[in-house]
Amino acid sequence: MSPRARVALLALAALILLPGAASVIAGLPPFGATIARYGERINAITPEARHVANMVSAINFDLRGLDTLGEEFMLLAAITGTVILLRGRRGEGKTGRAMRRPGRAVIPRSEAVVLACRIAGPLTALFGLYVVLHATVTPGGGFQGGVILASGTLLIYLGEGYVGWRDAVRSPWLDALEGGGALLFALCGLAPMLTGAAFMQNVLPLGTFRDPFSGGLMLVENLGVAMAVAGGFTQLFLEFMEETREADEPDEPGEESA
Amino acid sequence: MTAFPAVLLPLPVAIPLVVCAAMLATAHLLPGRVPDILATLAALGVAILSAFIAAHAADGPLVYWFGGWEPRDGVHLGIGFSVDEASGWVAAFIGLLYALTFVFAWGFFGRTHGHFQILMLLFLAAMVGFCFTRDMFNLFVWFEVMSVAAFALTAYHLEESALSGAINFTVINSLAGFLMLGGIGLIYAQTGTLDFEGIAAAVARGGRDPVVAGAFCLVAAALMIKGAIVPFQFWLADAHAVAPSPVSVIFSGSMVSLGLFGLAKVSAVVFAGSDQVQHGLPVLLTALGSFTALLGGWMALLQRHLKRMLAFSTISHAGIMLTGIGALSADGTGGMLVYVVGHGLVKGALFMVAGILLATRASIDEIALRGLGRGIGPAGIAMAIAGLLLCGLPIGVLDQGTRGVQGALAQQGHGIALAAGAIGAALTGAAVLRAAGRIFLGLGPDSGDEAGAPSEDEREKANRPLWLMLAPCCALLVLDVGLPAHLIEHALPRAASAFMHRPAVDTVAEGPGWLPWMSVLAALAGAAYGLLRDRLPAFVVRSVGATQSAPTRALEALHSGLIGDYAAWLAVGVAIIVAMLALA
Amino acid sequence: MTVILPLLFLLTAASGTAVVLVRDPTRQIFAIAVNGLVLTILFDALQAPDVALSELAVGSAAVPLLFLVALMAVRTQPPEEKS
Amino acid sequence: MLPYAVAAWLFGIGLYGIATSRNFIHLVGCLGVCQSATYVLLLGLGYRWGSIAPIFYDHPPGTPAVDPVMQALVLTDIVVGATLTALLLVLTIQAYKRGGSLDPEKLRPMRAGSKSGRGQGSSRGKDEERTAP
Repeated sequence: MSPRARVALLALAALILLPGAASVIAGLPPFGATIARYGERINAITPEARHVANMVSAINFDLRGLDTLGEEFMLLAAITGTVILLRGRRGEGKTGRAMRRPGRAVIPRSEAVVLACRIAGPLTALFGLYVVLHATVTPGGGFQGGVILASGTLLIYLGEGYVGWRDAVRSPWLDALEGGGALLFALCGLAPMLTGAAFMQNVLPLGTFRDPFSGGLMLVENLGVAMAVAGGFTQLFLEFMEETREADEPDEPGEESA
Repeated sequence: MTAFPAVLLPLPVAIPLVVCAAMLATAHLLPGRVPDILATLAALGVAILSAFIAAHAADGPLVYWFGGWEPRDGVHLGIGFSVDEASGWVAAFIGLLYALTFVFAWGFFGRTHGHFQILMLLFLAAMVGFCFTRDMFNLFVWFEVMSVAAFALTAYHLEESALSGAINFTVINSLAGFLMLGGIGLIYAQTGTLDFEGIAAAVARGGRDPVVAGAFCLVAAALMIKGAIVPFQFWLADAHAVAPSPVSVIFSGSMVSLGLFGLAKVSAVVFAGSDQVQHGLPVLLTALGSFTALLGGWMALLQRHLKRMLAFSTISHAGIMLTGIGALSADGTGGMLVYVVGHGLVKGALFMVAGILLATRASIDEIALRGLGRGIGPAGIAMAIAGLLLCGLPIGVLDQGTRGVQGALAQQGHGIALAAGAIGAALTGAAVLRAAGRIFLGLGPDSGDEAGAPSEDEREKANRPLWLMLAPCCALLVLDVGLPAHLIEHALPRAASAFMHRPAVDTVAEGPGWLPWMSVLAALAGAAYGLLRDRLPAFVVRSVGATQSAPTRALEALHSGLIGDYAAWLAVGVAIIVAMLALA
Repeated sequence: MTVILPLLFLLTAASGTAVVLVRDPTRQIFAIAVNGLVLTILFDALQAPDVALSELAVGSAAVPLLFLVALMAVRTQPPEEKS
Repeated sequence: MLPYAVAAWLFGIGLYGIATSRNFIHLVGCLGVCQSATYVLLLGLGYRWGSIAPIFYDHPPGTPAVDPVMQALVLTDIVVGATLTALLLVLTIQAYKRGGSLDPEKLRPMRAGSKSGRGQGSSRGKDEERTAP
C-alpha cells in the first residue's frame, strides 16, 4: 500500500471512530466530578486496616498485589528477552568481551568528572534507598527506587569508565539480584499460605501508621521489587551499552553523558 | 478461610513463577539439563493441578480471593480467581502442551543458561492466570506478560525475517494492550469496579450506554488482535512463520485461541447485561469469523513455507472459533472451548512435524523438500493424520468441537458462517495434505501458484534424536483421537453453561453429520489437484489457474509486511466493530 | 488550579504531537524527554505523585537514555557484511 | 471533557505516526505516544477537583482524595511501557545489523521474491516483481 493510500484508509476509519469517540466522551462523567466507588472505599478503609499512609503502595503491594507480581515478572521477561536477543548476537561465551580488551590503556578522566561522580554516586544510591524504604508513607516505592538505584550505577560508568563499570557490576550478580528479588516477591505470596492464610495475605505485624516500618508484608514485597528492578534495569543498561562497544572506537568517557 | 480445593487456585500460576525466578537467580550455576527437567516438571505440575481443580469445579466455580480481600458490602476490594470447569480444563490442556513442548525442545536451547525455559514458564504462568482471573485489570496484566514473553521468543533466531516479524508482532500487540487498557479505564469509570461479576451487575443495571459499548469495542478489538481475526490477522503470519518451531507450537496451539477464549469469557460474563452488545455480537462475530476462516484457508493453500502455511491455517481456525462464539449459546461456546483444545493438539503436532523437518532435513520449504521426507515415514503419517483431522475427519476432540460449533450455527440459521467454516477447514486440510504428499511421497513435481509464495532458508539445530521429537508429536495426536468422546459429551453442557454463567442445559446441538465428510472430501480433492496437476488435462489446470492467480497476487500484496499498513488496518478493524455495535 | 490543568493537558497533546512529527530520531529523543517531563508535571498536578515519580525516572530519564544508546549502536556500527 | 479528548488525540496521532513512519526508532517513539494516551485517560478518569493525593501523611485519613486505583493501574502501565520500549529497541538494533536499514519499507519479514531474505535490497520493496523459480 502506498503511504497515501494508507493515510486515506486511516482517515476513513477516523470518520467512523470520531463520532464513536465523541459519544463515549459525552457519556462519561464530567472530568473531576466524582471518583469510582472502589477507590473511595480503599481510601476509607485501608489506612486503618493496613496502617499505611500511601494508598497507591497499599494497592500495589496488598490489595492488588497479584498485579504487581505479574508486572514484576513482565519486567523479568523483558529483560531476559533483551539478554537473549543481544547476547545471541555476541555469543553467550563472550558476555564480557568489552570488559577485557587487551592492549588498551584506560584513558584518565578529568578530576572534576571523577570527583562529581564519586560524590553523586553515593548520594543517588542513598536517595534510591530512601525512596524504596519510604514506600508506605511517601510517594515512591520499590519500583521508583529501583530505577533510581540502577541509574546510580551509571554514575560509576561516568566516573570510573567503562572497564571500571563492568568490573564493579557483574552480569551473574545482576541475574541473582533480579531473580532473587522476583523470587522473594513470589515467596511473599506463597509463605502466608503455609500458615493457612490466603496468597499474599498479611501475616506480619502492621507497625505504626506514618512510620516507615508500617504495612507488614508490604515492606518485604517492596524490597523484592526494589531488588528485581534495580538488578533488571542495570542489566538492561549494561546490555545496551555493550551494544555500542563492538565497533573499535577509542574509550572516551562521557560520550553518553547527554 | 477458603475451603480445600479452592486453596490450590494460586498454585498453577505461582509454581512456574517461582521456578523461573529461582532458575534466573541461579542461572550461572545450573548444569546443562537441569532447566529442561525443571521446566518440564513445572509444566506437568501445572497440568495436573489444573486438572484436579477442574475436576472439583464441576459442581460450581471455585473462587479465591488474593490477600484474603473478600468482597465487603458489595465492593470487590481485591483480585479474585474464579475457575469454572471449562477454564480449568483449558488450563490443564495448556500445561500439558507446554510439558510436551519442553520435551520436544529438549536440549534445543542448550547454551542459553535456561533463558528460553524462563521465558516459556513465564508465558505458561501468564496463560493460566489469564484463564483463571475474574478481574479486568488482572486479565490485562496476564495479557501483557504473555505478549512480552512472546515478543522475545519470536525473534530468537535473530534472522532478518525473524526480527522484522517480531517487530510487527510487538507493535501490533502493544497497540492491542493499549486499547484494552483504555477499555478497562472506561468500564471502571462507569461501573466503579474491576471485578467481572461487579461489572456485569452494573452493566445490567445501566441500560444502553455508549461508554459501556465503547469499552467493549476496545477490549474486544484487543482480544481479536490476539486472536488474529481479519483485519487484525497480519501480524500472525509474520510472527508464527519465523519463530522457533517449539515456540510456534505454543503460539498457534494456545496463545491465539486463548485470545478468543478471553473474548468468549468477557462477552458472556462481563457484558452479558448490555443489550446493545448482545444484539450486535452475533452478526459481528459470525461475519468476521466467516471472512477470517475463508481468507486464512485460502492463504494457507497458497503457501510453500510450511510454518507460514500453518500460521495461515491457524488464522482460518481462529475464524471458525469466532463463529462459535458468535452463536452466543451454550452449544456454540461449548463447541468453541472443545475446539480450542482439539485445535491446539492437532496444530501443535503439525508444528512439531515442521520442526522435525527443520532439524532433520534442514529446510522448511515445501517445494525444496519434495521427496526428501521419505526416510522419516512416521513423521509423514503423523502429518497426514493431522491434516485429515484438521479438515474435519469425524473422530477425536477437534471433531467434537467442530460439531458443537456447527450445531449451534445450524440451529440459529447462520448458514453462511456454517459453510465458511467448512470451506475454511477444507482449504487448510488440503494445504497440509498437499504438503505431506509432496514432502513424504515425492508427488507434485509441478508446483503451481505456491511457487510464487514467499519462502526463506531456515534450519534448526539437529542435535536431538528423531524419536524424542516424534514422541510428543504423536502424544498430541493420540490425545486428540483417543480422548473418550463420552467424557466430553457428558461434561460439556454443564461446563459450557457454567462458563457462560447461565442455567444449565441438558444437551448440546450437533451439526449435520455429512458436513465434516464434505470438508474431508473437498480437502482430499484440493490436495489431489495440487499434487497431480501435471497429469490433469491442460484446460482444467489453465482455467483453475486463471481464477487463482489474480486474487492470490492481491492477497499476498495485502500481507505486505509493512507495519504502517497493519496499523491502518487495525484502525479499520476497530472502526468496523464500532460501526456494528452502533447499528445494533 | 482550574487554569493550570487544561493548560497542562494541551501541553501534553502538543508535546505528544511533537514526538510524532519530529521525524529525525536524533531530535526526536529530545521531544521524547520533553514529553516525559510534561507528563511528569501533569501527573503531579493530577495529584498522582507516585506516578509522577515513576514517569520522571522512566519516561524522562531511562527511556530517552535507551533511545540514545540504541541510536549510538546504530550509528557506530555499520551493518555486518552480507554473507 | 478536555482530558479525554486529549487522550483520544494522543492515541490517534501516535497511530498516524506508526502508519507513516519510515524509521523504526521513530516508530518506537510514536508507540510511546499511543501509550501516554492511556496514562492521560486513566488519570483523568480518576481525578476529582479539590482532592488531595491518596497519601495520608500530611492530611489525616478521611480527607477527600483522588482515586488511588487508577494511579496503581498507571504505575503498572508505565512498567509495561518501559519493557516494551526496551524490547523494541533491541529488536530494532538487531534488525538494523541484519538488514542494514531502519526503514520498515526495506526491512520486511519474508517477502516473495527475496528467497534468501538478504542482500537483495533492489528486488525487495516491489510487490509486482515476483521471481517464480
